[in-house]
Amino acid sequence: MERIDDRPEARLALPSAEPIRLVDRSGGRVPGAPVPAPDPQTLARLLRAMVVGRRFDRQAGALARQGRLAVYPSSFGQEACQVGGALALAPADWLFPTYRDCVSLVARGVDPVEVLTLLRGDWHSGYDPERHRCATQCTPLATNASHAVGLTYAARRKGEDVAALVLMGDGATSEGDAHEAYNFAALWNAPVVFLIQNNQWAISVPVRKQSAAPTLAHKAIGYGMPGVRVDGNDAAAVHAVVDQALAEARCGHGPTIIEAMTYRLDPHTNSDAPQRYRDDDESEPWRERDPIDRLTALLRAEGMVDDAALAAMAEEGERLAAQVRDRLAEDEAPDPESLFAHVYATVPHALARQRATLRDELRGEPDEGPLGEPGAGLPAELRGGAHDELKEV
Amino acid sequence: MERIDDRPEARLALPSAEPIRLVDRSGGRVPGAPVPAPDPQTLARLLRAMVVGRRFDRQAGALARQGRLAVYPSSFGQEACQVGGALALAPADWLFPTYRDCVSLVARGVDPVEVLTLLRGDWHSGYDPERHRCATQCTPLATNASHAVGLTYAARRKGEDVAALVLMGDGATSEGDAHEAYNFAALWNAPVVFLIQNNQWAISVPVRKQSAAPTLAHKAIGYGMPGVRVDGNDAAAVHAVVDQALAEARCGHGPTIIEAMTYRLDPHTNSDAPQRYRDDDESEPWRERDPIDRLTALLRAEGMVDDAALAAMAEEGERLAAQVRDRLAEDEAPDPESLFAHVYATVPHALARQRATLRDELRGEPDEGPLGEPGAGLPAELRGGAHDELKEV
Amino acid sequence: MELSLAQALNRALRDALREDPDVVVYGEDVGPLGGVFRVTDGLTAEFGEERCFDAPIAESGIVGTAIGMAMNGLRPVVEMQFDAFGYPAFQQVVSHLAKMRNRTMGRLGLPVVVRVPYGGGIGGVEHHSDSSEAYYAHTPGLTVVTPAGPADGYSMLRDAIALPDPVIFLEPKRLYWSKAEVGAPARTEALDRAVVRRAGSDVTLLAYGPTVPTALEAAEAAHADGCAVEVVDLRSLAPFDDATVTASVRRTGRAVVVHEASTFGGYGAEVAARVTEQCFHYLEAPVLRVGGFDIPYPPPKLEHLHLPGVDRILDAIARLQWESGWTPGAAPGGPAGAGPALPAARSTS
Amino acid sequence: MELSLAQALNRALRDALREDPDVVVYGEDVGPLGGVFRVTDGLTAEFGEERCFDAPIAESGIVGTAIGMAMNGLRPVVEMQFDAFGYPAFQQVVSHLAKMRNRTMGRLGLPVVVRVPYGGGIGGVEHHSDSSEAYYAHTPGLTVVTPAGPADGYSMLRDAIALPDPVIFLEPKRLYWSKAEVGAPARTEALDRAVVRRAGSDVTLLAYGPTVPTALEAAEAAHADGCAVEVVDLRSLAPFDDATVTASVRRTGRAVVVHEASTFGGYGAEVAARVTEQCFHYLEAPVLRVGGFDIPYPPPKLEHLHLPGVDRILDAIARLQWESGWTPGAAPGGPAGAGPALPAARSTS
Ligand SMILES: Cc1ncc(C[n+]2csc(CCOP(=O)(O)OP(=O)(O)O)c2C)c(N)n1
Ligand SMILES: Cc1ncc(C[n+]2csc(CCOP(=O)(O)OP(=O)(O)O)c2C)c(N)n1
Ligand SMILES: [Mg+2]
Ligand SMILES: [Mg+2]
Repeated sequence: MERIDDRPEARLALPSAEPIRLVDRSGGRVPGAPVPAPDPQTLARLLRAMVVGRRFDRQAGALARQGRLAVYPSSFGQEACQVGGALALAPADWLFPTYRDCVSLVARGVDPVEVLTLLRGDWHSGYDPERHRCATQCTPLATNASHAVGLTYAARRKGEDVAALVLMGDGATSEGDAHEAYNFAALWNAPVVFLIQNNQWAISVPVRKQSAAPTLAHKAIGYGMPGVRVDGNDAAAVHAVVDQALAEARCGHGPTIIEAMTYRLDPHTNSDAPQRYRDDDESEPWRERDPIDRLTALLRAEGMVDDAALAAMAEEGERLAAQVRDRLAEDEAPDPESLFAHVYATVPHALARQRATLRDELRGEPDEGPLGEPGAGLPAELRGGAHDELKEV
Repeated sequence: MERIDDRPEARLALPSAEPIRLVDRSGGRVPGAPVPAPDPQTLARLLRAMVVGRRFDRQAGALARQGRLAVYPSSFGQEACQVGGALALAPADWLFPTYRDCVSLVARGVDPVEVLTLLRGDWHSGYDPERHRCATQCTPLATNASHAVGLTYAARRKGEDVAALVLMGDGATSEGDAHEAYNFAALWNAPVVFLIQNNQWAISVPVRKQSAAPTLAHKAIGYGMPGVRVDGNDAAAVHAVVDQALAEARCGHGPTIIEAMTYRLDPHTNSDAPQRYRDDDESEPWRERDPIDRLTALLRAEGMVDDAALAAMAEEGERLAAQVRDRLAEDEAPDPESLFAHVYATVPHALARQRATLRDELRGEPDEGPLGEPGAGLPAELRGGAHDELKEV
Repeated sequence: MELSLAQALNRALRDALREDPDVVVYGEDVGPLGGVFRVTDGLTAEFGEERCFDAPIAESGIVGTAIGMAMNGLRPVVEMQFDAFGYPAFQQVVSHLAKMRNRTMGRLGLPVVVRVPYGGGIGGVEHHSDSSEAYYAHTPGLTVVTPAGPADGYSMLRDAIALPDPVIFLEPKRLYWSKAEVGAPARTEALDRAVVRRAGSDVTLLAYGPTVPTALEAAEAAHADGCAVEVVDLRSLAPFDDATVTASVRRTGRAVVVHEASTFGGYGAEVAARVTEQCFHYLEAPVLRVGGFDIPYPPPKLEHLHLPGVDRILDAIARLQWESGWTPGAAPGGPAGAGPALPAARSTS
Repeated sequence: MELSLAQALNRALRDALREDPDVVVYGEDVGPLGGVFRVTDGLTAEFGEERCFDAPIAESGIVGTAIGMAMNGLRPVVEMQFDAFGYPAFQQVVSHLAKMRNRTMGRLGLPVVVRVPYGGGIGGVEHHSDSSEAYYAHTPGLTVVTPAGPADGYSMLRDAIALPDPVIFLEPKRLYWSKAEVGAPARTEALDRAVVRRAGSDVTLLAYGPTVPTALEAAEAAHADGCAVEVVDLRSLAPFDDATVTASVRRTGRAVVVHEASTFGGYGAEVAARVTEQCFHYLEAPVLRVGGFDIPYPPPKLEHLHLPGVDRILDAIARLQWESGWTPGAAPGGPAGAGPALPAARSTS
């Protein structure tokens, strides 16, 4: 794999510590930004997706507190990243989300109930990755980053115009897998954008304990790719920066690392205890930087949304939340036999035998061939007489 | 672990692609270098260690070709790195070498025959790491880098003034373990210097297939530590740069990544076939940059060595080579029982039993308790009747 | 005092930190948070950031730095947050931690303890319920132990920290909250011994970690049916305590190994194979294994189907070929003379 | 044609690359060098850098990118240069490669082949001779296979590449240079079958990969002593071919498993445990295991002491309690009626 390096040298300069911002905290436009602002329709779409996404997030949090989800890692406060990133993708592009990124999946159009399959404890993933061009939500930190590189490599081999957006946390950047993926991406000139949601915390550990670099965007330098810092509570800026990076990637200029400065307002998950490691004071300033308020202010000020439009968005959020509540109330237990169906493309004899054991147990029938039985795992052709023979000897 | 960050910001600038050089190819001093040149005695010591080191290396290569070593990875042409690095260490400091770094161990004063224990196939390592303050030669790439960070952490905890020099190859920088170690070092402000010997090749893979970064020294930026590039065939420069980085590290300014530009003149090991992947032409210019010739020229020109001194160095190399030849000729086989002696601090019953089996086999005696026997692994208190009982039932 | 397993482990760390200045505790979120299971609760507050601290999220680096610390006299105790998150450190564990003493001819021993919360039953989503003991137990140079209750939790962790060799210390997640009397600082049995938890003459259940309480429950249920079940808590997976186990199985003539991990190539295979080697002519039936299915660990709503429970253990006992020549056991603790009611009661064939 | 194992594997890759444009081959030094064992020799020259190329030295990234490629329709075949250097990829293998199909309810299968040169006997220094099969075989979702000669090398690698699931393809290093007739592109037995390499009625040797030739040698030596040894080449370690193995052991009544890896918790434990479960009442003696010692792989000068050789196998056969009730076998291929000369000859007790 030779790298086709036609990237302008300027893209490899030290990133600025000052994040790119398009909209200021009171909703005013920031002049002189290095990326063009999204058009009004896109801004409205961003707002809508944030409003709906937050409502979804609040609903999921409530369900977790009620014990109807096994666990829920909220992205409350990070909606600009979730939505700004997901909406910058073209339909053929792929999204690689983590456990934290339910809202980005909802924004990408995945059925919210299918998004919750993992966290509800029904199965490890609920949606069809190929249909939605969304990889499964990834828990082992930073491990999905190389998947994105491989996937886009395959796309290029097949002549498809596909880019990928990898979502990762600040903490995940410490993993060896992040390094290896960044390096592969740069070497293969892969059309992959790595969006680091620097929400300041990795569970209980602040980002200054993850890295001594001036910014996480500085990491890009070591791979020969551009690093950019963006205001992660400014949906317009996140969208614009991701959009530009995707465009660069698509035309052969290679990958980019984007560090989005944001904040995890909620606990790590509903079972976390943040009072043990951070003061409430710390979050206050971040509440004032609310991404929804900010974009609302801009769109209102510029006459791009009115009360009716805002009410419609809120309404859509309520509908979605109600739908999630209702559909989750129908608590169908997952099919026990699915445990064995997908381990391999075809079910090996030994697994079929274990499935039969479980089937018998569930029917309350005598346990004729359980795990560990003499004969367990025996292929069909031998199974007939095995048990009797053993008895008779 | 909070980081005590009193490092001057300037140290975190982009490294220059032009390597630091103190001595030019014809042995002239390079003016205006950012590090002071080593004093004359040190220069003479460097030359002596390179001359002796190369003789050792040539001898080891010959032994490998004769089949008297299992394998030998030569550092021919890399003597300036091997020696410049090792001699910059204080007695209490630790060296963390790889399989490639035999010459650095010899320069550090380890018995050359003990250095060859690994490659001779006698044992996995032959010298006492604590006595020599040299870790075992490390084969799994980049894995020893975090050991150095931990070791110096322990030293600081005990109030000891200890720094460490980690040797690694250009290829090793692609491993996740390199990333994690750099990051730990920077976060813990560890007194560790990472000396990357960029010898242009990782077995058959050129460095441009390992990294798309402008230089490997650029990697430092992503960890918030300084990165420096040095002429790896200029022993004076390597020594000076490592020495300075160690001094910075010692006074709390944290770790440094140094990329030394050099070249692997020999095959990867004696069993490699470089004609498959590189032209001989490529190495020619590097032969002209020979580190020994260059330093010799300087020292001669400045009257710091004369023919007699040079002859003495060559003589010392010959003596060492002869000693290595002679001592390796005494081919005592390693003690088979050592296989079991050091797996744990005390030998567990089951292993003692396996040792007894081997002992019996070697004595040519009937195999009374071999591996996998009924009763194998049985503790002494049960062993008495076990065998008979089994027979009689 | 009565403590939960998590509290007993916390107490062990606390006492070790107090008594030995060379002990350091670190890992992901083990500082102010006290670890996701609170095993390191309060340690940073009591001993300071120098003795108990948060590491960046880099498991290989965590084990690698611990190796370096141990090379230079410290006794690091590191935590892998969940067992599946120990895999990134696999190379450091297998190629260095396990081998350093051997490589250096005994010159550099590595007294490192790697704490690994393992197993399921806590409703965790994927990667939070693996049982990785077989990977570690197969690796020469590692000592692999697992307590099944608070008293052993305290004692075994203290012993593990004191050991001059690396220890993989497996903590059964679902027992973290189970409480029992802990006689700290007094110790229970030696780190390398298996312990008979319940005596019985008819069959031996071999269990460890999370399955010990389940095995004891099964024994109680079998007792009601007139079958005297002996339960051995293996405790030390590597090295294996052949003496205790072999003595038990030779006495009962029947054995079942119980663990959570997938059965195929699991630790139970080693137990079954070596018990059979050593007790062949005492065995009335093959040593059976009751383990997890050979599938990735299931999602929370299905995990109860995967985990070996009392019924599956009783079923296995029932299949131990009692028909031919069974005579009621008369061992101490076992009900004598009642006959094998259990198999008859549970089998319709 | 006669090919070495390395050449047969090379031929398999070549044919796969030719026939299926979705196959890609990459790894460390597999490009112009052709791999350190020359298994990929000439592939870059023939198929170009797009089909066979060098990766940076990052095993986790290699497996991770292969996962991504397979998610999008390619069939990557990646090489871990030596088995111990596969450990950095352990998390990608165990937590993703093995689980993706299951996680996605069958929607995303990963047809990735991870080639792992394994085992010792080549005079390699530390980390170059590990046998890591037990780690992989215990991981549900992986198919783990190993050829013991060139014909199977070709056939099994072709089948592995064609399989819709991830395969850990273990290549016995010390057999790379062994030659035999290869009928490529014709295939040998199916990928998931064990094969009886030599018929015999007295005892079954269960071997795989590097120990198959050793087992056959031992069988030949035993034959001279009048003992008819059946040799089964397991080939597929996961899934396990119970049918073939059980049939053999039920016939012979005695079995020995032979592998290079450390015995404790090794793959042989699974074989012994399941064969015992399925053949208990046919067994005259416990299934014995002849494996490596429970030590880190030795340095070159001592490895011959560690590797299971003919004598150690014969010794194990001799311990299979022939005294009580042994009758000469009369199975096809076995010498009939000669009686157990072997045990007597080898045992002084
Ligand atoms: C390899 C690995 N190690 C540890 C964990 C446990 N863990 C889950 S989330 C988390 C913190 C991640 O922080 P960050 O990357 O900043 O993402 P955030 O949760 O803030 O979105 C940790 C340590 C894991 N999932 N994977
Ligand atoms: C983890 C790991 N992967 C692969 C290898 C196999 N290997 C040994 S040396 C080598 C090349 C290393 O190149 P570099 O780091 O540049 O060092 P050099 O040999 O040039 O000194 C490789 C791939 C290894 N030793 N360790
Ligand atoms: Mg975070
Ligand atoms: Mg190199």
